[in-house]
Amino acid sequence: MAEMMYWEAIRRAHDEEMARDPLVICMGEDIGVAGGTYKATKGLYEKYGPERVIDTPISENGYTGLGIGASFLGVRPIIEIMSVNFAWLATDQIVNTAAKVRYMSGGQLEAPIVVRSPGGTAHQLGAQHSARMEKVFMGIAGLRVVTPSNPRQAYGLLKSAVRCNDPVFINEHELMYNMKGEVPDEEYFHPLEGSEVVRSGRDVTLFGYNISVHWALAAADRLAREHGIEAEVVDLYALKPLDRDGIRDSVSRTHRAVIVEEAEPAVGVGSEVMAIINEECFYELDAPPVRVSARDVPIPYNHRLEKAAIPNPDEVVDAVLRMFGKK
Amino acid sequence: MAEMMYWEAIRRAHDEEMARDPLVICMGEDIGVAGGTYKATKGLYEKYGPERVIDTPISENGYTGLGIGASFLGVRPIIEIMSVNFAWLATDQIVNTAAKVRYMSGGQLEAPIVVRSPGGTAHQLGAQHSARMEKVFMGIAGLRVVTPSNPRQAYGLLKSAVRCNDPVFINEHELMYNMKGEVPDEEYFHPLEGSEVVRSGRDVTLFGYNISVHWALAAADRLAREHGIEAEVVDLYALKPLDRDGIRDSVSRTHRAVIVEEAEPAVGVGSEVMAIINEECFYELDAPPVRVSARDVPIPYNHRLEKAAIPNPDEVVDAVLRMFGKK
Amino acid sequence: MTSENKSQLSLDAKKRLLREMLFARRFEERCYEAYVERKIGGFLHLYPGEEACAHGVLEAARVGHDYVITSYRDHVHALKSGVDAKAVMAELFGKVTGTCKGLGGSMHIFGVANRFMGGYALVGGPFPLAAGIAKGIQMQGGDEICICFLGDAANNQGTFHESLNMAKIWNLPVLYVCENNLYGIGTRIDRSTAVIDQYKRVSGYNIPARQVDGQDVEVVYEAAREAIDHVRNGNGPYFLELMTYRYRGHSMSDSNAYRTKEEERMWSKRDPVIMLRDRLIEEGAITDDDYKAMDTGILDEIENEIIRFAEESPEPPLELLDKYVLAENDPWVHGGPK
Amino acid sequence: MTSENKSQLSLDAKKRLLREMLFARRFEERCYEAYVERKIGGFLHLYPGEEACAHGVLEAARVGHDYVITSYRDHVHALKSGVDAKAVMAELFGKVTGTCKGLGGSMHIFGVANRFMGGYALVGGPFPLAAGIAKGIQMQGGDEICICFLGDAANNQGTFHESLNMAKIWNLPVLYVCENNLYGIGTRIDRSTAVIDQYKRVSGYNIPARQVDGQDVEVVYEAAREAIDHVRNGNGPYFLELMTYRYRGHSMSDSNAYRTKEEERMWSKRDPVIMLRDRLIEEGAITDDDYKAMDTGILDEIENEIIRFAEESPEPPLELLDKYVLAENDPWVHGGPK
Ligand SMILES: Cc1ncc(C[n+]2csc(CCOP(=O)(O)OP(=O)(O)O)c2C)c(N)n1
Ligand SMILES: Cc1ncc(C[n+]2csc(CCOP(=O)(O)OP(=O)(O)O)c2C)c(N)n1
Ligand SMILES: [Mg+2]
Ligand SMILES: [Mg+2]
Repeated sequence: MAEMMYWEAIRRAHDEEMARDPLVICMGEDIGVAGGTYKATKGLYEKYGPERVIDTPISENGYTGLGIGASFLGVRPIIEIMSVNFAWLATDQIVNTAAKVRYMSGGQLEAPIVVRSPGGTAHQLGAQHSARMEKVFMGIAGLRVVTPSNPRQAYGLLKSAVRCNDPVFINEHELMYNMKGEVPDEEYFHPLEGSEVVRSGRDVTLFGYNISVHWALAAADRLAREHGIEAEVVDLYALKPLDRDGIRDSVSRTHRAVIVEEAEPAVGVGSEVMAIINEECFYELDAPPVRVSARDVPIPYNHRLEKAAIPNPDEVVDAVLRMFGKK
Repeated sequence: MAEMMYWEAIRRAHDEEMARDPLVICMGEDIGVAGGTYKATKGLYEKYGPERVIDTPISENGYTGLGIGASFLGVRPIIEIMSVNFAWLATDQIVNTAAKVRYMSGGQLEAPIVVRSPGGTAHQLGAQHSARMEKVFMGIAGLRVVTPSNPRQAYGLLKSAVRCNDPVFINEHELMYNMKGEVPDEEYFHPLEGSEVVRSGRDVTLFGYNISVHWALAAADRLAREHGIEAEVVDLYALKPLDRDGIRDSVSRTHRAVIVEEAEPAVGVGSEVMAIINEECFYELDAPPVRVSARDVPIPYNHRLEKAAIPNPDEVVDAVLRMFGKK
Repeated sequence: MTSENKSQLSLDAKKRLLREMLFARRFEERCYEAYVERKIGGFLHLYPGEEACAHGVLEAARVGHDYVITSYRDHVHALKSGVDAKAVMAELFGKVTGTCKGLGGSMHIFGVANRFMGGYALVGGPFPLAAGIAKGIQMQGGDEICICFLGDAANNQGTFHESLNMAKIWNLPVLYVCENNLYGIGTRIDRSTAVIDQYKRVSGYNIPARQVDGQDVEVVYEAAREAIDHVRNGNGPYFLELMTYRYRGHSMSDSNAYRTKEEERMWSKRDPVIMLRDRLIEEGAITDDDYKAMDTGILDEIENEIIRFAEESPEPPLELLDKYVLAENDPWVHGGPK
Repeated sequence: MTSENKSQLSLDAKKRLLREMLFARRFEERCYEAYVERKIGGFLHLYPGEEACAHGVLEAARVGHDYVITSYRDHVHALKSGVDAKAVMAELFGKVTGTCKGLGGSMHIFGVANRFMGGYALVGGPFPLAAGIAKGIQMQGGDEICICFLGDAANNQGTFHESLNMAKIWNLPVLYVCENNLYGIGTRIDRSTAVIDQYKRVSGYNIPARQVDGQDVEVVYEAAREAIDHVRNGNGPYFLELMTYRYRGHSMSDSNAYRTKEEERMWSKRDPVIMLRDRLIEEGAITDDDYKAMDTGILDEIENEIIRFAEESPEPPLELLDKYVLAENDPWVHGGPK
């Protein structure tokens, strides 16, 4: 098991899939000659050539639609959208075409595309470069949404997404591309549904996904060390569909739940997980579930305000302490 | 108090606001010479001319952005998007510009636009013309979302939205334009926040908005008549921000809640209302809140399947009966 | 006007085309009636007046081999692509025997076995999809091309610009055919569009383009042959503009009030079906009686085979509601085949 | 090349322009350093090499009267529009004294009091906004115009097409200025764009357009004067393409590896600041010592006034976090004023 960075893991998945199947291509702005803003396609242009590693014009809806059209003929496009904020421009093709074409054609066509894009707050990128969109795509029937929290998932989810016949949106994070972690040496396919218990605990479940898994883990450590509270941390790497069984199982064990999410709260991952808890295991609850979310604001540029706009492990700890009447 | 149709109420609001303020304009596809697909701007072209009642090219992102730019200079554009499914094309300008410009300019600019658009399932319009988007815009900091359930609200919400300095998305419904209802003869401004108790009851609260208010009311009638259950019906005409106080008050009275929504459930109005109930009045609950939503599918063309895809009053009745252990 | 050397179409081909176009006309008229009878729901966009466009272009193409994609006004393109008329009508009736099992409807006819890649309801949507299909062709080295039909008003959508640019820089085998019927719903082209001749707009992409009469199927055929040759021979995209007119409203709810009687009269004199009929009669290839018999035969076929099939077909079962949302039993969802 | 009759700019104006352009150059270079020192965060896009574009165009405009809008590469456009350099630097430092109180950052400089309507981070975003500002002007009957700066690669966004079309059909007073620096990040224009001369793409909208040297501020000034006259006189939109080059990477993280040394060398010979300096020296209007003194003065001002101001300014208070999301105390939220 080798350590590699998140971006290297994504790059490896690209490389393996492209080596295997000449119909796997990747496309996006500056992914070819330049190797990608976050290096996810580094060296692939040289290896696979401009027909398969495609530097696109700045035309998000256009090239996403082009990828979808190509996928009708068996091509497997991995589409990088440089920042998820630009993906709003491509929602028309993702939602109106990719998510609906199998259904409205009565099963004749399908759009097995992968759209990868980083979302979230990085280092002071400002309001138009710091938003997240996973909650938007999660709400759409016909799409899958996954979001890797570590290099192993980043590798394995992309591998599975390329092979899967559904359109898959992969939510990455600017701040995670340089994160290191172990990735199996052999080929590995991460499931596109489910969740992972990344820390066991009996007192409360902390749900996180993508970067917030790490905030939850940090909070769990502090809770154990400083307060004797054993938190279970569940990594919701699949957001659409969400893992109802996994959510129920964990909450049925711990009887308490906190959901940690980087986005503003309204109609988000937090609210959906709370709805699922209510539907699946309401009577198991010893306390109302709580969400720890970003403030309901566009993201400010100033570093102090930016930090204050999004959650952090301390806020998670506080939420748990309040839940236990300790604060 | 005169009876008028939903479309007439919207038209009246346009007319009054345009007569008052020469900077109020309206724009959209076929709204001028043709008077609008649903007649919401009928006769206004003749009255106010082509500079203020603007037939746009089919360029949703373009003309929405144009409206936003004009609003920077004090113009008050009412932008009609013929079907909300086309609004995906305009999300870039609505979300990336309108919702964020006041914030990122430190309060120097604002985008007081109104975007009106019908969403939802009408008579077999198929997958690409039947979706809803209120849950998408509800998730965005910096936007307001309202949704009229009757002609009075349709009139009064548009009046207030035009005057308000925030960007407001108004979610209408194809099937409601011909609905009749009383509208005050005098000028009337409906608040952009809050909710309305449209039927009082002590046993359970049915939350609805836009068309689902009517399903909830029909269900409440049957519940009272056939089962002796008195349901309160709360009309959530404001979706962003949602009325936390109103939700808490009603649930604190009835101790049970069902949310009725036409869209697919994931990260929707239902999940957000459930999250708010959990946060505001968890301990008041006598049973887990329940959502009655559309199936998690694109909308099919066939009329029977189309009906089966979305909720109806009977499903609401059944949900309540199950909640009371009567089914 | 005599038709000599008008096109390389044989007399037989022209006679067949006359029948196909008349069939398309009658098919659409029958849809109109079925809509009034509430057998068909949703939005219904009909093609009368524009038959020479789809027929002229696709006659020059290799149907079943080349890929075809279009907007919501899609029945006739499907028919000419070889999709079974019974299945199209059954789809309009929402029946399980329809092209899309009743899930699609009028705006979403698909016939992928015939390489008819579908009708799409969002204006501008097919532009990039067509470029993508062409990319798929290019990668697999075939000599197919992709033909994308689109309206004049659709060209104001940003995807027009984005797609033509990409088609050119990547030299994709795609033919864009603009059916310029002068209106987008009720808005006349000069009120929505800065440059009215659509083929001129394409100069911004360095794509060869041409405008021809869209009412004369032979003219369309010849122009399309040239265009298709260009594309098939690896020279990249081409843009063909056909000047045409729809005889009915945009969709069923449209009264056509925005058009002058004079304009309508002028265009009705250039009815593509009648023009071809008269030419064939003039050439002595058919008689007026032949034509009438042809028409009777068509009406009979539509009524007794097509409509009956649609009527008698069953509704889709309720289980279909959840099918086709996500792939069934896709092993990769669970970590790959075990 | 002698400069006689090159432009109608007076000697004084040219001397002032030299100072402004040199100031802009030094300002941006100092930003670079501050970024390396981690005083500035986020993405930082600098303007060295392109100074003649903003300065030539806005010299011909009526700053403070005409509206200006641009993309993320926006500092210099703000400065030339009259926005206080201290406030711009303070914004970059994220301070409450910044143009946007520290909420915006480098990509979002706004100076609405000076009618500088902002920098926007999404490529293609300003196109329709500019048309809308022009619509607002037109409705209010003023003689202002809106000037929209945009990059060459931005022109592949669908909003380009949609906005130019609308600007033309509604005859809007908007001047689009394309700063064609040949690259969108690391992608050279010929790899992304079917027609490389951007002014030619505009023929699809029937908008007058012209391409000129963007390195010679006098040439830019004259071309802009013509363009602005055209727009201000009610003739509708105009498109001006300026051929230019950025001397630094696209943003701070960019190594520029995709450009040849030769190309860089060629363009460095056409440095807009140096060209103007040399011309003024040649004309005897200034001496080399004058220039050096000017430079020293600028560096001093930047260091001791601007940077110091930014350094010493306070951070925004935490209460600002929730401000400016929705309108404050808007009575219409609650049914109107009571
Ligand atoms: C994105 C989008 N915007 C608007 C519409 C509504 N609409 C349907 S057809 C149409 C007019 C299209 O005209 P044109 O492209 O000329 O095609 P025609 O109907 O004349 O064949 C409009 C505005 C739509 N379906 N999709
Ligand atoms: C919608 C969108 N897509 C992509 C980007 C990423 N991006 C930022 S600048 C840029 C290149 C723009 O090049 P150009 O328009 O030529 O302007 P220049 O930077 O050369 O001045 C890209 C792709 C973005 N900011 N917004
Ligand atoms: Mg048309
Ligand atoms: Mg550039």
